[in-house]
Amino acid sequence: MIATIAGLLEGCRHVTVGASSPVPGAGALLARRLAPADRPMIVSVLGSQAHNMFTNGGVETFDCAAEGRIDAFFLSGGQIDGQGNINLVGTGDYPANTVRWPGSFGSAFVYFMIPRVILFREEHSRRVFVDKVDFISAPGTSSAGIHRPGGPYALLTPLCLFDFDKAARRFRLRSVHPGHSVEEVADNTGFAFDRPDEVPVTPTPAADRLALIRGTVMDEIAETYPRFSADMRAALPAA
Amino acid sequence: MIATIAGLLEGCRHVTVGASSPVPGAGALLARRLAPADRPMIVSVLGSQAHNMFTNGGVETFDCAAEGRIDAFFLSGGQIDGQGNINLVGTGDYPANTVRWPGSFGSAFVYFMIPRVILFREEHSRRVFVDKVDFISAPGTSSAGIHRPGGPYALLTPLCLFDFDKAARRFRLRSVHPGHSVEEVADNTGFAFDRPDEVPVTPTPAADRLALIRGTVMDEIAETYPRFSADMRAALPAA
Amino acid sequence: MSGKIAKVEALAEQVRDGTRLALPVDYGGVPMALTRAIVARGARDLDLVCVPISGLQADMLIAAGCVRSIETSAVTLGEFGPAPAFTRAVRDGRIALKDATCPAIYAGLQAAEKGIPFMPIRGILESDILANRPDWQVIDNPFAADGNPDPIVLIPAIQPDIAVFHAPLADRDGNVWIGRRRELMTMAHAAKHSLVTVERVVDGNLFENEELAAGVIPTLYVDAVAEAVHGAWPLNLWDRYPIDEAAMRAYIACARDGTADDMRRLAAKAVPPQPYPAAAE
Amino acid sequence: MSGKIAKVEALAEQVRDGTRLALPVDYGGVPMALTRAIVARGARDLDLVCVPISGLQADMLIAAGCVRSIETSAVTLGEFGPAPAFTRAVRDGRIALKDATCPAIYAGLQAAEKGIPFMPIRGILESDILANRPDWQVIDNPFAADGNPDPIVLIPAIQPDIAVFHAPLADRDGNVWIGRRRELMTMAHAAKHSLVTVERVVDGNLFENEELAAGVIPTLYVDAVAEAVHGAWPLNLWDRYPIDEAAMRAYIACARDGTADDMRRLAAKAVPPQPYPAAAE
Repeated sequence: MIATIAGLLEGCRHVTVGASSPVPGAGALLARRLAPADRPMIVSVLGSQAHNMFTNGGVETFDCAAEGRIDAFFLSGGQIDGQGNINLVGTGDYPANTVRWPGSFGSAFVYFMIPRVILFREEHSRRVFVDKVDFISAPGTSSAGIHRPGGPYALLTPLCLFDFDKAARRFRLRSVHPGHSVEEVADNTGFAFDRPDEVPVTPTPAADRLALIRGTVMDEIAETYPRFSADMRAALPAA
Repeated sequence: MIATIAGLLEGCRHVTVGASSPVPGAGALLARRLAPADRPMIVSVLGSQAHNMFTNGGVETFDCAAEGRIDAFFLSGGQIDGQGNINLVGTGDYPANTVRWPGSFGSAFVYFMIPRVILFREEHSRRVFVDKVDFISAPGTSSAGIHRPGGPYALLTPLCLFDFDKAARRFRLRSVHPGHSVEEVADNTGFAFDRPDEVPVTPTPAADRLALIRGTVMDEIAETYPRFSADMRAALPAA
Repeated sequence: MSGKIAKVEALAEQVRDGTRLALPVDYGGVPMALTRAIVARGARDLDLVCVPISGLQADMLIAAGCVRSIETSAVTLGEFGPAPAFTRAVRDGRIALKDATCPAIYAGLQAAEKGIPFMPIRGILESDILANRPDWQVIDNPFAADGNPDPIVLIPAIQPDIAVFHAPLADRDGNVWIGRRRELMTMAHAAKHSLVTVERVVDGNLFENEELAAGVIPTLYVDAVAEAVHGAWPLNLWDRYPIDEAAMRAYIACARDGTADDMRRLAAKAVPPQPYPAAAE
Repeated sequence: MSGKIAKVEALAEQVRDGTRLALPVDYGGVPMALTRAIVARGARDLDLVCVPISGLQADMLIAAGCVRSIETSAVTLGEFGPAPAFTRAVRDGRIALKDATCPAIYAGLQAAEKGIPFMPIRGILESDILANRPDWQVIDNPFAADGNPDPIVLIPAIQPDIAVFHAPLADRDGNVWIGRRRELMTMAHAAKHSLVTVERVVDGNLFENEELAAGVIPTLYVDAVAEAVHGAWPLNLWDRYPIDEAAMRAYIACARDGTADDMRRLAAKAVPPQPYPAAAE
């Protein structure tokens, strides 16, 4: 998963990650490690002090995005639907939601302004991937004439990787992770999506990248996501 | 003159002075010295490092004024007319002015937002005080319905002190400085103004204030306006 | 110079019922000691503005029944899970809710900071956030090329009555050092008054050191400062001291199962442990 | 890390003809060494944006014939009197002039910084500045109470191609320390590119010291940095070294009586004197 994220970030100059998203964070730190010397990548982890070079307060993240200086961002959603709409507020009828989540954070803005918004959810189920979200925190696409340089770019789950087709306003299955099948994806996804006739398997990282993840990247992650990297180290097969 | 300025600033909590206006600066520093302990006065000298507690860059002066946190400011003008309009741009027809001055600075904004804008000009002549200015950098008054918490409060010259009457949109002679006469003021002023039947003489500072000006205030001024305070010391009658 | 240095309780007294109160983000320096004093004082009908999200602070105020309404982009206890009192109050409809998105709250505060009635902002169009905010507006961009309306959202100015936050350092004149946490400065500029707790009040003037001065909120914006060692406890203060996980769990239990009185009691007696727990790892 | 450290001449090469160039206020850190290199390179048709006023820098560029237009709230040499080349060029109509007022220029830059097409601003109504700025607009405040139109001025975004300024310090990664001079940060955020000269480039990273970090413009906004000791000469750099009065008088004589070629020669050979003159008093 971390290697797949790094792949999605290729060519980015500046990637921003929320504080509480360790897997995307690890993917970004790996991508930075792999970035060519003449095109270095900056990774900003919001809320952290070490991995964050913003000096104008919380608003700078959004100004920076609006200036076109952020290439990729990660968003998730309590619900995500087939048009790329995301719901971070709750289910049932608003505002007295039956289930209330924290809130939309910066989604309604970054989803418009950042070119590669990568959606990432660790639960692949019909509960999460619904046909129509109950509340649109941030719309997947916008009507003609609306200023929108950015939007959903991909959706990564434990089962598979989707691309988002802006014109068609639909997701398109790019690959299924090793050990999982297209049927399994279809069974657990509540919205319709396109797929190629032959759906490839998500490539596993080459040995050198794997070593890199388990080595230097792991240390860097530990510094920002101590708990996460400890769990990962435990889960690694004994080297 | 410095004592008169201090008088005009009575009760202010925050006075802002441009870098290149030593007499107003001295007046403000004197007023701060005289401010009662329970109502301390802050004096910000723009462009100086010592007497300036702004930390958000040049824009903060204007934001601060717009928040209603600046009570008094000093403006001058190449031309000032009877309606309180000021011209800092030039004479003749704009933009190829026959005489071009530096420019309007922040006048078109502060003249609206700061309650006590004190106009100050060291040359009292018909060339400066005209009937109608050639270019309105900042209007003396505004039409009804225009948001305007501030405006001209007084006009101080080497000859006299005017108040500005917002309703009448005219200046009103408050007092004439010792050694000068109402006729002299009328002869050298190109715009009509109101006056009381008996025009008092501008009070000279009491001995204690005079001592204060020549003592501690002089040292403070020296730090901000070195050249000005040196000239003043030279001009003082041998103590 | 001025008598701006006061006790935490005195600051809490100034937060009268019905105050529109601006709160900082959890990792930004949250004045929990002052918040407990506000709860202990029994404040009511507070209108909270989270800059731009809140967590423990908003949840405790809600749990103790001090809150009438909340404007926020999110309320969460982060890795400790959802904010129990907030979630329950929203579902029961006990507090008025103004859902926003982070940059919209900054835009509203910056409008108040600049004395303008509104601030334009990109994005947000065709979202249900906008649909549920009758106080926001949409106009066509007057500078757009002909034939293209280019709609844009306008956020009205947000002027809190009082901004409260916690910072490492202040001097006796009331100048407060906030380093890179400029959202605290935006709050202080936008709000009518600011009440600040700090780890330490020092003599001398922070402006004497030009490097420090770059991260200072001048006393001009600060009404009162109170010294409160570990004043953010049980939350962390930047990377200076860590979050107290045990105290957070105790809080969650009380907020989820207890009553407003239970929360007031918890707030009244909660005091940072001595010695302060070292970093979790 | 990145190769952002370069020579002053290399920075000057990047200022191509027709560049919209943002200049800092005289006391804010003016890159005069870079300016002389731009003049020596023979740049033409520059559109200057003074943030919010300029002096020697704009006047020298105008005197050397590099300038097509200038947007400014004022151009003056302060206690050294009026700016000769500016005054003459305006009177002869040789450069296009966009007169503004300081907060309007900040508003335009902050609009570009925030990616919005315009920024509202109070004041300015019924002034001749507004009357001569067809690119500014006035609308009724959409949030005004009924019956009161409450007109307000809208300033379009100002996005300079390049911002140039001088600062005390930068590190090898391109992070630049500007302390309290936040207008330099606004310029750097608003402009597409920033070219910076500094007194000293240091090893290590400015973000390692949290106090310094509060006054740093991150390398994200900085395209290139060049070391130029006394790079602001003959102007002062804050209160670090004073203005060189003799050099200013020599400049004024040349700008007033000389030709563009004279100015180019003056610029080409002018070098800060060794040892640097002590403070005037």
